[in-house]
Amino acid sequence: MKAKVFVTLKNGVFDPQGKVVQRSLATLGYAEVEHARIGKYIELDLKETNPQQAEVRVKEMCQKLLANTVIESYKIQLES
Amino acid sequence: MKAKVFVTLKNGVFDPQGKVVQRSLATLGYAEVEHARIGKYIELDLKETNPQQAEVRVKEMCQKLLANTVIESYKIQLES
Amino acid sequence: MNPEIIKQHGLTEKEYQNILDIMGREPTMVELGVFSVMWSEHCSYKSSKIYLKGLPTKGKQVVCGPGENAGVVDIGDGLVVVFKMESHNHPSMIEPFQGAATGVGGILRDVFTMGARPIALLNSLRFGAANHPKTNHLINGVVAGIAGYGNCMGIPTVGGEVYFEDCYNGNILVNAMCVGVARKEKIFYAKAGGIGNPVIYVGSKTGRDGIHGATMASDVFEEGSEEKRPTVQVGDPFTEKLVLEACLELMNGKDVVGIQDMGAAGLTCSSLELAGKGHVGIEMDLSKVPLRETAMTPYEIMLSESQERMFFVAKKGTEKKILKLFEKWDLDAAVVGKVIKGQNVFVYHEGQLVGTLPTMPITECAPMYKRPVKKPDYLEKLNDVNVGAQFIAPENKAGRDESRPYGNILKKLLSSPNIASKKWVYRQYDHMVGTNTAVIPGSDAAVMRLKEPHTGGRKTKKGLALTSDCNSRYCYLDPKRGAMIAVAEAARNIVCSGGKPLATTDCLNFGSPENPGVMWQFREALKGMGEACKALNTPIVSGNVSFYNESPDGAIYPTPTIGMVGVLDDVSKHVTQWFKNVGDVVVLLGDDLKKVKDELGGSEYLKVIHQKVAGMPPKIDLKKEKVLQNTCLEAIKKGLIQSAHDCSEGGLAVALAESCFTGPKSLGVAVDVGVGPRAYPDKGDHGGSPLQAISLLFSETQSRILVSVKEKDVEKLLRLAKQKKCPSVILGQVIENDFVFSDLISVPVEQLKDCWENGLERAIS
Amino acid sequence: MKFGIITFPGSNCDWDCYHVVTNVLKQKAQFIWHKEAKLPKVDVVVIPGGFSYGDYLRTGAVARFSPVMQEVIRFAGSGGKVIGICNGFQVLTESGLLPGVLMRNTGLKFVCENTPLQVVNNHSQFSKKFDLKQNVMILIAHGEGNYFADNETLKRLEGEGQVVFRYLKNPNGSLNDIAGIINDRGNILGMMPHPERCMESILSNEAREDGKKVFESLL
Ligand SMILES: Nc1ncnc2c1ncn2[C@@H]1O[C@H](COP(=O)(O)OP(=O)(O)O)[C@@H](O)[C@H]1O
Ligand SMILES: [Mg+2]
Repeated sequence: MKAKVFVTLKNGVFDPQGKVVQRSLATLGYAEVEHARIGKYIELDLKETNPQQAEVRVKEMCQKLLANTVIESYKIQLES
Repeated sequence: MKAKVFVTLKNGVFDPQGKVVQRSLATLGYAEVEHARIGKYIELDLKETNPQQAEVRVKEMCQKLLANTVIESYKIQLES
Repeated sequence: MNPEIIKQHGLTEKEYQNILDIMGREPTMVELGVFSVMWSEHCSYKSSKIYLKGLPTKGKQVVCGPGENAGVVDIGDGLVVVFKMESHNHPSMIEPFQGAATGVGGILRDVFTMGARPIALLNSLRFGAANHPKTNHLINGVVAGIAGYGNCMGIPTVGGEVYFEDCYNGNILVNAMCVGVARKEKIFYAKAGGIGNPVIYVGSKTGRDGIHGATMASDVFEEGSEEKRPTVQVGDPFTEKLVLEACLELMNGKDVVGIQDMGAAGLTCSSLELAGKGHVGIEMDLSKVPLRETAMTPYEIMLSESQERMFFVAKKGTEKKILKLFEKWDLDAAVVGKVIKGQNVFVYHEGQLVGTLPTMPITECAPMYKRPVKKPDYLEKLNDVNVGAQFIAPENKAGRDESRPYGNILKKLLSSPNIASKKWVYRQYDHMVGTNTAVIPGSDAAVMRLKEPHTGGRKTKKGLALTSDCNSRYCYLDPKRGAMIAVAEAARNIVCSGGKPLATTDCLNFGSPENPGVMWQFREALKGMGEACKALNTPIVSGNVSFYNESPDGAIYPTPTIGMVGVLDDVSKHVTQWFKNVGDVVVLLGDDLKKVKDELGGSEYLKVIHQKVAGMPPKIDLKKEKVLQNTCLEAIKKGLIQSAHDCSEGGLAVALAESCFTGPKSLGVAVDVGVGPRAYPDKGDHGGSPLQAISLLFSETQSRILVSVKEKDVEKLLRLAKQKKCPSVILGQVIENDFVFSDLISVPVEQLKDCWENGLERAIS
Repeated sequence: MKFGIITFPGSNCDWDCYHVVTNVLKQKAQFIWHKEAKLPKVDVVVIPGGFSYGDYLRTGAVARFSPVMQEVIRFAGSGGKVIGICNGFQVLTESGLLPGVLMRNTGLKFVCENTPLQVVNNHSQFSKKFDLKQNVMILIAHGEGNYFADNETLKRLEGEGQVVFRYLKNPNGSLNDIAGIINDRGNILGMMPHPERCMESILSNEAREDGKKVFESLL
């Protein structure tokens, strides 16, 4: 199965890249974008077939490696 | 409304980051991860309320700025 | 073989006939692919070879000239310097970040393949007009790509150049140069040998990146493939760093027979090269090659240009030990074949022979063309312009009403992105990693010390001076003279830092060789380059040709970029370009200003102030140049010189200004060229005509170096110059705060510095 | 005194540190390969700059799991002295030996230049040779040196005097201009600027040796 992991900066952590993107979009004429936040999108192909099991494991991976929980939070989506 | 943009490397484009992440997960004991791919996850807050309209505009933004279409492809999800 | 496929492989009918003759039968797809890349312009140099043959490549200092991965030059103390420059123009135009990054990766491999440890990188960049809509994106991507790769590798990027010119709007140039150091007896060549010896692959796994004619390849072999495969390669500097360390560790021992990196044309080129140079055959099994993707065909495996891979022949029996070494570095490696008798490379895949490649005919019988040559029409029109009379005199009627026109012109020139500080660029490069950089970017040439970890343990006091130069506007107006000037300027930059010019590498960027005008430019430029390298005893030891630099708007200016390496006997005696102490005397070497030359053709002044590219570039006399360089170098050796800076774009005024503010602390200068008979024989306004004033300030007259000396040393310097028959003149003195040039200019240095420091960023944003 | 210098795959200032320890300070030094499961006997562990594991995913994130890091954590736990420079600082925060995290520079670009710093704590083991409030010039070279910590942590760092170096012209967006910190026990230093590059007057045009005192404080 496949796990999709979204890692984003926590609220309150300044996101300079997001700010630059928002500004560049504005200069390009996309004034409707009020806010942009940039995070990571990680796709994992797993041998695991049991979703519960996979969820537990991927969560561990996020805690340990994929996200730095001082500044980042993460979401996991599983697909088979 | 909100647009979520997923930017990933196109098929066949080498992803050195993904390779390192997969290897390092394996050393950490997550041998079930056969493949990891790293992309970008962008959240945009839009003033726009019409989803069709938003879709068109965000697509343009991806083409012009958010994705590097030479090597990356993107997906858009809209939420209100 | 269907003619469409032959055409898609970029082969002419005649070339295909030639293949049939060589093979005595129809080639297989794999064989056709191999011929096609090996006979491409890029790999075979088919249009340039006849001219390259005439270049001066020999000298006492040369250990290995062109033909290997990089040139090798002796610097004494048992050490050699190994260097080369290469282009990555087209990939960088398509994907600036990855294109530039992989360009750096490629040139690094060229150097460490020879057993040398890379110690410095340089890059020579050409973009379109600063305000062209694409420029900002391109320069941001290219610079970040170079930084991303070099910084991660831990090789400092210590020099280079950046120019903006309309002719590059649709075709930028990204030339990267790498300099390495090795013990003289530890140089490795791309030469296989020893029947039965194993052939080993190491580095990244092979994927479908950058396959020549990739579209076609996938059409033929991959029915129903979903999205069109991008041919862009992604760089992985991390893996390259491991490959570098592992290979140098391996080459420190005695197990490697011959080694070749996989660059253009990947496995094809490296296997043929190794076999060809060693006059042996190779048998290899593609099924053993580490692959990144599934279902790759032999055609794809042979032609893939995946980055960060090396290919070598080792001594029989060392396989296990070698594979273990690579395992330590977490690298993929495999024995993929062996050296055999004969002169063929046999390619197997899953038990089947899929290609028989005769090395000699492919490498030695590659086509060689003497393409038609014709002097382009634009030249007469532009060269005949009398720049002074036509543009400057009339314009300056208005200028004369302005109270201080020359100060404002100077400010405009200093703000021009071609002259302004390149700090915005090199601040993104780690230029100090390795802690060898004695002179960081921002002076005429970078200077590197050579400490033991980088010399294989050998002690030396010597240092290297490195630079790259080319004014392509001069080359456009006169390719021969322009190329000569590029060489002379490079050597002069080295001399200004206290180095003795040693040897040259080049990167020849031109339009399409099928255009007789371009071929003429090429021929002329090579003449000039050759003559200058000969005169200055800086033989060409490596280089690269990049043709087809064109866009729908036409060809780029001919751009023969020169990379040069010089040696300092004692690195602690290096010199920088900025003034050091108030009270020092400023002297011009190479010119006594008795007769001010109107040499404004092709100048930055003409372009920035009058938006014109016309006239003839400044004259260059290689004998005078040599005298100047000898004089300056000797003065430096005698310890007379506090600072030395060559006069290039923007002329004397710009060189003076740069000497004021490019150092850690700004100083001023007061020049008094004795307004009157010497500078302005006919005394008009300002003691001379505007044309004379402008020529004095901004002419790009060659063979001049601006130096500052302690007051007590002035006489010694002038005497030395006289003895060497090098013209010279005292210009004035270093002061605090102000830039004063006779009665023509008087401005606070801070104002000039502001223009210069921010000019580039202002221009591109 | 003996320095142990850790080499991760992708470290690239390991040799530079080795050079200054042995040739400038005339002390002993030894490289320690990241796969080592045991630290040799050393007085100070140096985690040098570079791009461990390519800095892929996040700087320092992968290196922290190298076998040798477990040993470094143990060594530090028993009071051993540890210096992390640049990438080494990033590894230290990722492994929890120092608080906070180093984010991407707010300018989004790699920056390499001489940078003025102020020494704001001169009683640590790593800074006692400096004068308090002394201004020094040390080279930075990083793309991710923007120090971040939550409010509480920041307050604690400031309150306990754990900030050792502050930028005088903030080059990267670091909170409170933080360029280098120590842990609460005072035996671990992390700093983004490279003292090892500023110890020999022949380098870099400016003839400064301001970085020397970081190492000399330890001797
Ligand atoms: N792309 C670059 N990368 C690194 N350094 C650069 C680059 N471009 C310019 N520089 C540095 O900026 C300084 C000024 O460059 P340039 O004006 O071309 O010098 P010169 O006219 O003496 O050849 C030199 O020290 C040069 O090495
Ligand atoms: Mg110069």
